[in-house]
Order: sequence, then C-alpha cells, then structure tokens
Amino acid sequence: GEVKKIGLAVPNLQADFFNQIKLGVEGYAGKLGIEVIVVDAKNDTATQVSQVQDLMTQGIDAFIYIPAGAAAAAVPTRLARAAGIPVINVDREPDGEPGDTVIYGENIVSAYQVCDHIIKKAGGKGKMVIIHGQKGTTPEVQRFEGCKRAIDENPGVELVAQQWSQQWSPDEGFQIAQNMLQANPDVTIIFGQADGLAMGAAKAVQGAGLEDKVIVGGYDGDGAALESLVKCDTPFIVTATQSTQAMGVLAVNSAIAVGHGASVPARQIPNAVLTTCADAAKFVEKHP
Amino acid sequence: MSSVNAAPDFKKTLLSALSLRGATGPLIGLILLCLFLTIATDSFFSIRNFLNILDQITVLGIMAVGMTFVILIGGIDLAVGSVLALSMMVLGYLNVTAGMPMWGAIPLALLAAAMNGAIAGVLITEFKVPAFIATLAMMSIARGLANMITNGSQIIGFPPWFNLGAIIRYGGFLTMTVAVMLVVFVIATLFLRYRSGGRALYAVGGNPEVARLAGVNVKRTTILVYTACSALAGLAGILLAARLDSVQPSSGVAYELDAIAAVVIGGTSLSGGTGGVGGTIIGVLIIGVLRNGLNLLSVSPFVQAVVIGLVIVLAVAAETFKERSK
Amino acid sequence: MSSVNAAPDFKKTLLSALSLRGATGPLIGLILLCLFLTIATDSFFSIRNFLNILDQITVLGIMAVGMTFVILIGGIDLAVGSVLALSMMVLGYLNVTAGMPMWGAIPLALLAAAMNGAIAGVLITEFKVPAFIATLAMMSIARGLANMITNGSQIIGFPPWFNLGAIIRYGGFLTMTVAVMLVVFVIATLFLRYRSGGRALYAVGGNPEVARLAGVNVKRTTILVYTACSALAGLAGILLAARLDSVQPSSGVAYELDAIAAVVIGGTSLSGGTGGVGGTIIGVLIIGVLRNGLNLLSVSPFVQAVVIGLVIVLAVAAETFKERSK
Amino acid sequence: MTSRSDAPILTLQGIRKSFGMTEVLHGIDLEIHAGEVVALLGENGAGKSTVSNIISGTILPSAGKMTWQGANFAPATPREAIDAGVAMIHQELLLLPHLSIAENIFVGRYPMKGAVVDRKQMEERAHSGLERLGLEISPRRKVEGLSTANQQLIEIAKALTLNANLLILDEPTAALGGEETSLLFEQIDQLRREGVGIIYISHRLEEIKKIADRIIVMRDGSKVREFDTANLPVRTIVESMVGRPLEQMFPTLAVPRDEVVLEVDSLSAPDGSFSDVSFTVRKGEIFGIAGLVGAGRTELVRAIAGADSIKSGNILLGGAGAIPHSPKDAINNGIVLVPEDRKQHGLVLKHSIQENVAYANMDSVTKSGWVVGSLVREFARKNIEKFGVKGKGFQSANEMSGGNQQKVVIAKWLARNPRVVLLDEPTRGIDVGARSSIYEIIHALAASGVAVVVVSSDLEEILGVSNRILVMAAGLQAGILDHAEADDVSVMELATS
Ligand SMILES: Nc1ncnc2c1ncn2[C@@H]1O[C@H](COP(=O)(O)OP(=O)(O)OP(=O)(O)O)[C@@H](O)[C@H]1O
Ligand SMILES: Nc1ncnc2c1ncn2[C@@H]1O[C@H](COP(=O)(O)OP(=O)(O)OP(=O)(O)O)[C@@H](O)[C@H]1O
Ligand SMILES: [Mg+2]
Ligand SMILES: [Mg+2]
Repeated sequence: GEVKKIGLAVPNLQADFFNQIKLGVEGYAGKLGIEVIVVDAKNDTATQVSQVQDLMTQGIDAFIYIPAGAAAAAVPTRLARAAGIPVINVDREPDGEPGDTVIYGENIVSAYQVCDHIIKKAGGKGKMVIIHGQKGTTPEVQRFEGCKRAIDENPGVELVAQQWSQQWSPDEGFQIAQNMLQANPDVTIIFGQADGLAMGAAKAVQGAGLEDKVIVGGYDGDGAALESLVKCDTPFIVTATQSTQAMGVLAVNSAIAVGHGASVPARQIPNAVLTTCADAAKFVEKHP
Repeated sequence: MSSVNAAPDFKKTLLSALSLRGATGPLIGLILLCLFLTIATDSFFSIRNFLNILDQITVLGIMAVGMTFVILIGGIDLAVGSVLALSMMVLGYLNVTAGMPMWGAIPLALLAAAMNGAIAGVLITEFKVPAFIATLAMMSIARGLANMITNGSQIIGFPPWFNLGAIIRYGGFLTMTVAVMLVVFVIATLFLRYRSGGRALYAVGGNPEVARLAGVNVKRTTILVYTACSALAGLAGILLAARLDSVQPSSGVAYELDAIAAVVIGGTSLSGGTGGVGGTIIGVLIIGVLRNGLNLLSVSPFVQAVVIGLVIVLAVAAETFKERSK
Repeated sequence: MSSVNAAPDFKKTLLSALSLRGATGPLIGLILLCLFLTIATDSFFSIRNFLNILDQITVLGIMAVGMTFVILIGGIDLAVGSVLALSMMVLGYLNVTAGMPMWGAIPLALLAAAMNGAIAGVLITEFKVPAFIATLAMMSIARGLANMITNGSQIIGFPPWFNLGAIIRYGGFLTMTVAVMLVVFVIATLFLRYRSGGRALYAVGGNPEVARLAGVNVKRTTILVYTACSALAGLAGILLAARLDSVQPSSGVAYELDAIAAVVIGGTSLSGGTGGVGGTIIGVLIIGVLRNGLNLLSVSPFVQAVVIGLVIVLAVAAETFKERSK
Repeated sequence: MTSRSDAPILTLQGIRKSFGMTEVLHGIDLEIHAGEVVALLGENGAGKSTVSNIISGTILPSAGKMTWQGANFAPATPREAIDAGVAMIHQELLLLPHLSIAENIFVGRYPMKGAVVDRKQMEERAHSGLERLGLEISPRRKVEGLSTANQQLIEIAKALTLNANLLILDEPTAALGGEETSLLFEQIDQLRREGVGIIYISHRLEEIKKIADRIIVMRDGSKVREFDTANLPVRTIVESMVGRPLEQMFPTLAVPRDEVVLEVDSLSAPDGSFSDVSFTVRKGEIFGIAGLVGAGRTELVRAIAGADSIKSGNILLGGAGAIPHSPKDAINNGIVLVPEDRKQHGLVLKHSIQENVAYANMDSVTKSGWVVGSLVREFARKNIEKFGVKGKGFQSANEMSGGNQQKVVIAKWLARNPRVVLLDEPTRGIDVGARSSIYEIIHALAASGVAVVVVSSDLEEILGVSNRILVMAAGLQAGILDHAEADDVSVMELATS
C-alpha cells in the first residue's frame, strides 16, 4: 500500500554514522511528505524490541530497522511481518530472519583500502597497531578482515599490537594509543576502526611528540573527522567515508517500492569512499 | 492527654494489604500519567498497548523484585544487569553450542546467576566489603565472564517453542513470560508480608544488630537475599532470551539503575527496613508506561532522557510533598 | 596517666598528615601492583610511562576528589559522568559554535556543571530525595541536555593552545592538565584537614543530626558539597576536552562508577564520616596503573573486566584482612 | 547555696507542641534564673525532653513564646540557641564515633589559628575539660569503642566547654556510676556559682535533693507542681509526679528454690573485658551484678546471651552444657537479654511497636510459618499493656519517650516465657512509678521459677532487688554477697578492690 508513515529504529544516535542515516531518511522523507518516527535504543536490544512494539502500535506503514547491539534481534522483523508491512534492514540483518532488503556499507574492501593507503604512505614497511571497535560486532570483525588483507600483502609490515575498545569512543582511542605507543615506541602505522578511535589516537601521537613519524587511518567519515581531514594538521590522514545519506535515501525508496509490491534487490551495498586530506572538503560540503 | 490515633479505616487496610503504604504518591502519579497519555495520544489507551507494556516490563519487573529484597535489608545490587547477561550466555552456550536440552540448561543458567549473588553476599558479610563495592566488582566480573563465553559474539538457534512462549498470548492475553512475572510478583508479595522469613528482612534492614539479638541469622539472610536477587536477574535473562530468541553478552547494561529507580519510586527506602513489592510494581509500571508513552508521543530520544529524570525525581519527591501538606 | 599524646611515632604522623590512615592496605596493594608490572612488562617502569599514567588519571582523579567530599558526608553522586559531558558540550558550543573566547566559555561551562550539583543538593536536602535517586535523575537529565546541544554530534575546532596545554610537558614533566589535577589534590587535602569547613564534612557524614545540634548548617553544607563535586566534574570535562581537542555528548559514561570505586578503594567509607583525599589518590592510582598495565600486557578487554573487578574487591577486603590479623 | 538573681534569664509562656495530630505539650509556662539549678521531673513521656528540645532550638514549638535575657527568643536551629548561650546535653548519646574525642567536643566551633583549625589548642582544652570530670583519656582517641559512661562524660564535657549561660542536662547521670556523678555535681555547683542557669532532668530522685534549688513537676504534657525548695521528702515528689500515692518501691524478696538453672563456669572473653567469672543462678533467684562503670558487666551478659563470642569457660543450663554460638541459640535455650542500649540494640526505631514485639516472638504470631496480622496486633497489645506502655501497637518506636521504649524492649523479651532473663540496666531512664512496676515484674518472674540476672549501676536498685550480688572489678569477679550481708559499703569495697 501507500507509505505515509515510516518507523525508523536506530541503535544509538550518539554514533555519527547512525545519526547521518537518520538525517538522510528524515531529509528525503520530508521532501516526499512522509512522516518519520525515530526511536533510539541506546545500544540495547531489549529496549529496541520494546520500541518496535510501540512503533507498531502507532500504525506505521513501513519499518526501517537498524539492529542494536552485537546481536541483531529477529523479533522486530517478525513483529513487522505480523503487521504485514515492509521491513528494510540497514547496516545489519538478523540471521535467519531477513527483511525485504538489506542496505549496508561495504566494510572489507574499504578497510583494505584505508590500510593499504597508510601502509603505502609509510613506505610499505614498519610496525603497525590496530585499535578495534567493540569486540564481536560485525564491523569490528570485517574491518579487521579487510585491513589484515592489506597487512598480509606487505611482508615488511608487522602487526605488533591490537586492543579493543568498548564504545568506539575518542577517549578510549586516546588511552589505548597512548599505552600502545608506550609499549611499542617504534610504531609508525595506526589503524583505528572508527574515526573516533583514530582521532583519539592521533591526539595521543601528538602528545607523545611523534606526529612526524606516525600516521593514523580511520573509518566512517564522521562529520568531525572530515573537518579534521580538511585542515590536515594531525597524524590522522585518511578515512573511508560511508555513504550514509545515500543509505537513508535508498532505505526510503526501497520502503516505497516494497509497499507498492515492486521487487528490490536482496542486498544493496553502497561503497565507502576513501577520503584523504585532499578530497575531504567536498564531503564536508555534502555528505554522500 | 496525648491521645492515640483513631481506628484504622478501610482504605488503610486495603493499601496495607497490597503493601502500598508509602507508595500512594507514586500510585497517584501513575494514574495521572496514564490519564495524560490517554488524552495526548490515540494509541495509548487500548488493550493491545497495555499488553505490550506488560511485555515490555517483564525483565525490569522481575529484576526489581529481587532488588526490592536487597534494598529492604539496606543493601544494593549493581550487578544484576551483568548477571542477566551471564545467565543468558550460559543458557545459549549450554543449549545451542553444547546441545543440552532446555530443562537442563535453564536450571544451570539460573545456578550460574545465583552464584554471583552468593559470592557478593559472602564478600559483604564475611569480608565486610560494602555492598555497593562488592556488587560493583561482581558487575565487572560477570560482564567479563559473559563476554568470554563466546568472545563477545551472540548466540542464536534456540528451539522454536522457546521464542513462542514470549510471543503467543495464551487466552488472547498472557504470554508465558508475562505469566512468569505475575507469578513472581504474587510469591514475593506473599513472602514479604506473611512469611516470618519475609518479616525478618524488614528487621534486618531496620537494624541488623537488633535483628541479630532477636535471633535472626543476619549473615545467612543477607547471603540468601543477594543469591535470590541474582537468581531473579538470571530468570529475567532467560525470559529476555526467549523474547529476543538470541543471547548476547552486551545485554542488560545499566539495567540495575532502572531496577533501583523502580524500587525507590515505589517507596522502598534505600536505608532499608521499609517498603514492599506492591510499591515496586507501581514503580516498574511508572517507568514502563513512561517509556511507552514517550515513544508513542514520538518524543526525541534526547528529550526522553530529560523527561525520565524529571519524572523519577517528581515521583520520589511527591512523598515529601504529601508529608508536608499533612 | 594518659597524657594528651602518648608518644606519637613518626610513621603515624606521616600517614595521618597525608590523610592515609585506613588506606595503608591499598597503598601496599598499589606498590605490589607496580612491582608486578615492572617485572611482567618491559615498558611499565619508565618515567615516560609514569607521566602517561598521570595524564590518564587526570579526569578520574579530579572527579574522585569531588566524589570524596560527597561520600564523606554520607552521600553519593551518580551524575558526574553526565555532568562532565554537559560541561564539555557547553564549552564546545560557546567557544566553537558561538565564538565566545575561552576565558568566558570555561567559567560558564563550570557554572553549567555546578548548577547540576546545586539542584541535586536542593533535591536531597529540601525534598528529601535520596542522594542515589536525585543524582540518578540528574545523570539522565544532564546527559539528555548534553545531547540536545548538538543533537548528538561532536564539536571540534578549539583554539590550538587549548590542546597544547594537555600535550606539552612543561619542564619535560608536567602538562597543564596534570598540573591542574595536582593543584586540586593539594587544595582539597588542605581543606579537608585544616579548614573548619572541611572538618564539618566529617561531622555531617558521621551523623548529620549530631552535626546539626552542634550548630553546623547541614543543609547548606550538603548543597555546597554536591555543587563542588559537580563543578569538579565540569573541570574534569574541560581538561578532557583539551586532551581530545574535541567534545562529544557521549563522553564520561559510567565514569561515576570508577570515581566511586577509587574513593572507596582509598578507604573512604560509603557510610560517611571517615576517609580523605590521600586515600582517594591511591585509589585513583590503583585504577590508573591497573588499566595501564593491563593494556601494556595486551590483556583482552573481557579478561580486563574480570581482573578489575577482582582487584577492586581485593583492595577493599584487604582492610578487613588487616583488621582480622591484628 | 543559691545565688539566684531576680529577673529570670529564660521564660516560657504557653509553649505547646504537637506531633502530627497529637499534642504532647499543653501550654507550658516556666522561668529560669541565673545561678539556679531547676530540676525538671515527671514520668516517662511527660514532656521533659520535648520542652528542653524547644528551648535549645532542636525542635520548633507549635505555639507559645519564649524570652531570653529579656528579649524575644525563638531559636530556629541549635546554632542560634548555642550562639545565644543556651546549651543542652541530650538524653540520647550524640557522638561521632569515627572522630577523636577532641573533635567531638569542638565540632561546629573549632578553635582557629588564622585560617586553620588549631588542633593543639583543641586537644588541650578537651583534655582539661575531661580532667574536670575525672576522665583521664587521650583526647586524640576515637570515640568508637568507648563505654557508654565515658561517652556520656564526653557529652558533658562538650556542654561544659560551651561557656553557656543556660545549660540543660537531660538525664546526664543515667549511664554514670556514683563517682562520676559526684564529679559532675561538683562541676554543676561551680557553674551555678558562676551564675549559669541549669535545667536538670533525672529520674534519680535522691540526686535531686543534692543538686537542685527548685523542682518543677510535669505530667502528661502540663506543668502540675512547682516546689521552691528541693528539700522535700521523696514521697511528696513522687506523688506529685504520678498523681497518686505510691506504695513501697521494692517488693519483699521471695526465697529461691534449690534447683540450679544457670551455671557459669570460669567464663572469659576473647578481648579480656572479663575473665574467669563463675556463678550459679537458681530457679526463682534474682542475681544482681554490680561494679563500677567499665567493669565488664555488659560484655559478660552479652556473652551469656550468645551476642559475643567466648574464649574459654562453660555455660550450663539445667545441668547441660549450652554455650550459645549466636543469640538465636541462646533464645532457643530460653536465655534472653534486655540490652543496655535500647536504641542500638533493643528496637528497630522506625518500625512499629507491634512489629518490634513480633521480631522476637515470631513463633507466637505465626501459624505454620505464616504471619497472622491479628495475632501480631493482639500479642503486642497484650504484652505492652502488661507494662503500662503509653502508646499503641501501630505507633512507631521513635515516637515514644525513652522510658516507654525501654518498657517495650522488656515486654518483647519477657513475652517469650524464658528460663533465664538477663537484664542490663533495666530501669535506665525509667520513671519511679514505672520502675516499681518493673521491680514487681522482676519479682513475679522469679516467683514463677525464672532465673533472673540484673546488671545495674544503681546501687540502691541492685541492693533492693537481688537475692545475691556478684561484684565485678576491672573484668574480674571480686566476690559474691548475700542479700543479708550486702550494703553500699560492702559492695563498693569489692567494686574498687
Ligand atoms: N518525634 C515524635 N513524634 C511523635 N511523638 C513524640 C515524638 N517525640 C516525643 N513524642 C511524644 O511526646 C511525649 C513527650 O515525650 P518526651 O520525650 O518529652 O518525654 P520525657 O518526659 O522526656 O520522657 P522520658 O523520661 O521517658 O525521657 C511522649 O508521649 C512521646 O511519645
Ligand atoms: N563497643 C566496644 N568496643 C570496645 N571496647 C568496649 C566497647 N564497649 C565497652 N568497651 C570496653 O569494655 C570494657 C567493659 O565495658 P562494659 O560496658 O562491659 O562495662 P560495664 O561494667 O557494663 O559498664 P557500663 O556501666 O558502662 O555498661 C570497658 O573498658 C569499655 O571501655
Ligand atoms: Mg526524655
Ligand atoms: Mg554496661
């Protein structure tokens, strides 16, 4: 049927990535005159299930579902199915309970590109460390997989330490990097699996007075990260900008299509774009 | 002559039977909240939404009952959120990974949860570690253990009937999980009001030394209370696993704060010795209805945090206003 | 005849001057921990790593001082983590977004932080809301407000000198942020030991009614203590902003638990009336060294959680062992 | 002996006070002059403490007017009263256990040297204040762990160092022995000579004659009599307090039976607070334990009741070994203890009287483990009525006057029909009328075959009620005296040996 009201379940609006998707959905739906109801699960799956129940109570016509937590709960999809409305998954989809389509940022190739970029920049050799995101989550696992591929291609690069953060946050990035540099003073390459981690790490590098020796790569293309890249005055020099706004638009379009009975591809995977100091400015202007 | 009060009237007896004394302020608050939401939204006042709310408060409700016991004896338990996660992961590991049938996995998951409380209880009674710190440590430890079971990943693949218990509304009304919560409410209320073991909790919370001199085994009582609270958190975890049809070690973060808030909103005093399950149920409902209502009103998540904070304060301060106006 | 002083030995005087009595257990623990890490890792025992640790504990250290005051009067403050975030966002908004110079933005950020404490203090004293609940509510409210300022996103673009203050080691030794922390430590220690206002905190914590009967204005003292604690959390937020050269509303989640743990590990009793800043510094160092060491040892975060929990319990239970062996 | 001047320093006019719906003071008028000691007497719950609390700014009156040194006086906080020169020692001990004695004495008004607290001066002044009361103890010591008597002396020192013009002493001697009491009286005398007005509250009427210049008697919240001299027969005072003539204080002693109920055999405490104590108590016997403050009597009876652990020795009950490992053990064996400190150890103050009674009598108010509300109410009503407690079962314990609380504690324990009853200072803070009824209860208990042990610092009491008296000195057993051979002199001789 006609889609007039969309429910959007977001895991955590404090993460710029999700916030950007939300802005994409809201902006595009606004143009089309579609109402959007957003709920934020604060990273808790159980909260998200409750929120989805409440969305159903409000009679939404389509459901954009970004699963919260390390697990993607199947129950929200089942609830929506029971109500007979389209389910558009973004970022992740629950095992065994796929929605009508899933839209997610490609992780492996883009992570490969970021790591390849910083390794090349360092001359194809040197000691490297990785600051992971929350252990066990899909992006954490896949970004490591991609980056590892780049490391394996360069025998001169040695991965000397890895540590996991709990919240992908800058203060964790700072602290972890500071300790890593302490334990391995001759590190030259750092990959932070998210921009927050990378920017925190860059500050730690500056604090240790190593800004001439160490380079840092990040991921996501957060607003603040892009602004920092434009200035290009820190060791943080590259990220992979996810097409978050595009994902939002794609999600709304898919919802409308499914609502009208049209078929959409099971997987839609917009690429992340490798972003360096040189091309960050255009993304600050308009986020992809 | 300093005359003594008049005959206790009927209202008092009723409130007291439901152990709601000290919680009339919150009860009025709950009613006002429901009235407001009924007027402000189309969708709040409906059987289906009420059933949803019941579903949504199951986990908090069961944890809050255990927390009521702990707070009644003057303690606090910060570990329940982590214990919930541990119980879920043990269940998932045993049932899905190790292939143990549910009738074996559920008791063992509860046991794993209960152990945490027993350890906290021993730390508190034998090693004189303050409850806040003992359970803070257990919170960290239980979370770490829950994560270690699968190295941080989730487990899915429970038998189909398990999830159905949380979804099918028997008689069009009660899911299995809600039924379990109601049973816990009834048993806990009866225990606290009418069993001598329950009354002993009030004595211990009121003054542990007086209770000890009156022949209560205060240490054993304390350990049992923390064990029960953890076991209930474990039970809540199992119901949550049924609801989500999956388990993950990051579940239940900060749930302890919700549980404590619900208990205190319900009139149980953090200094111990006064309160009861009746009030806690109201506290749980206030939090549940509020969350549901804010979602139905499509309030921005950031504003929600502010509103929830304000309501918690108002609900607790209401008792003071009531006292003053007397 | 037991004269005024029965020959005070030197050790006692020293410990007492540093207000370390009741914290000798943790002090020994800290030393053992350092010894272990020196042996187990190459990189732990070096000036540079110690300076790093000082850097890393700045935020926790300053928050823990405020928390010491609060716990000394028998209270608790769960809002400090959120207040830190609020102060950061106010600073970022005023300085970067609104273009106000730092000398205006910093005091206003501190003021915004302090207001939270003042409100919590009024709720506690005037509306008889238990401290746990009042500050739990403020935690939710402050977090919501911090998020509302930028709708959840971070702010970057502080003037360059701001970040340099956290990076440049003046005299090869002290960054500005560490210097601020040390000044806070010294002032707080002197205040608690030698000012009558500081001694009054001990009286209020020991028994508020006794303090009141002795003429202490307990309500005012309480409000001021919560205000000071929040202001210090705000100060910690400003230092964190300098260090990260950016602000984001999700900073400081669960920092309150670290601060409370540090204070209690340092021998300040949660029931109020005993303890001091000296012990708190040791508590902060234990947590800081432990985190640093676990990272240097590349321990997995899940195992870290378990180890941290165990150390907290051991540090606090150590006092009991010491008492028993006497 | 009085140096009283004519204009009163303090007047009260029509002071009323209500707690909730209940009015407990019905218009009190009174006047205090400089340099006089006025005894404020009355039964438990008469309102003595309430009046004192109003004068000292601790609580606010509901109606009425006060003047202080000619001007209007309405202290809203204790601080205002203290600043005006009115100090009070409260009936209940109010000390900070974790702080040093010196800090306790000077809390809220520390001597300063410049911007910092002058510890040295503080300790010196505390030391001299304590010395005046005969307490030789380092002012740096923590209050925690001091005996009740010493804590009471610290309270008094606190008030003495305030340099007040009006001092209210609410039962200062309830926890003190004879020697401390006379030192206190010297201090009071000194203050009187310096022109300080003193309100003195006590249930020990023999003290009144020694120290007071005037007597004011209260009953049920009203002032009923004023005597311009304290030189009156005790009987006259008592009759005006209770409003009826009072019979003999101590009933005649019954002869105990031969059967030994409780046998204590060379009992010692792990901390040495008592050691090698042996005695037997027969069926129907009242066995007194006397001694100076700090002699270890409290620890001894606590150990027998299973509240503290025992290092060595034996406790036999009806011939069988019965060392209790917990209070529960002792209670199951029929040994109960009425503790010395009712607020800390006797009652859950914020709970109702009936709850408090029920805690110690769970089996009497339950049916197969289920608590029956009507049983709780009925059981409590019956038992507190027996002791003439002023109050109803559903009232919370902290609304009752100290004396009535004490009666509730006794009631809850005697309701168990024990074999051995240990009473530690059973009449502390209890008025004369109630006291004689408690003695009657003790005798009735003995007559019914219970072995009764009474610990008391009140010599007259211990001589009046006991068949035999064990005297302790510094934790050791100094001797056991028979009723016939015991008198003040013989007991005190042993106590100081
Ligand atoms: N906080 C309170 N709430 C209610 N009633 C109270 C409160 N405090 C005292 N009362 C009542 O006021 C009356 C007077 O009590 P008060 O303590 O003044 O007696 P008192 O003469 O000092 O007795 P005692 O000799 O036992 O100390 C009593 O009936 C008591 O129950
Ligand atoms: N809680 C305590 N901790 C440590 N020591 C104590 C404690 N209570 C009492 N003492 C000490 O134990 C000794 C015996 O005190 P106890 O109270 O038994 O004396 P008592 O004869 O009952 O006198 P009182 O009249 O004070 O009750 C004293 O030296 C006292 O200082
Ligand atoms: Mg009194
Ligand atoms: Mg005694």
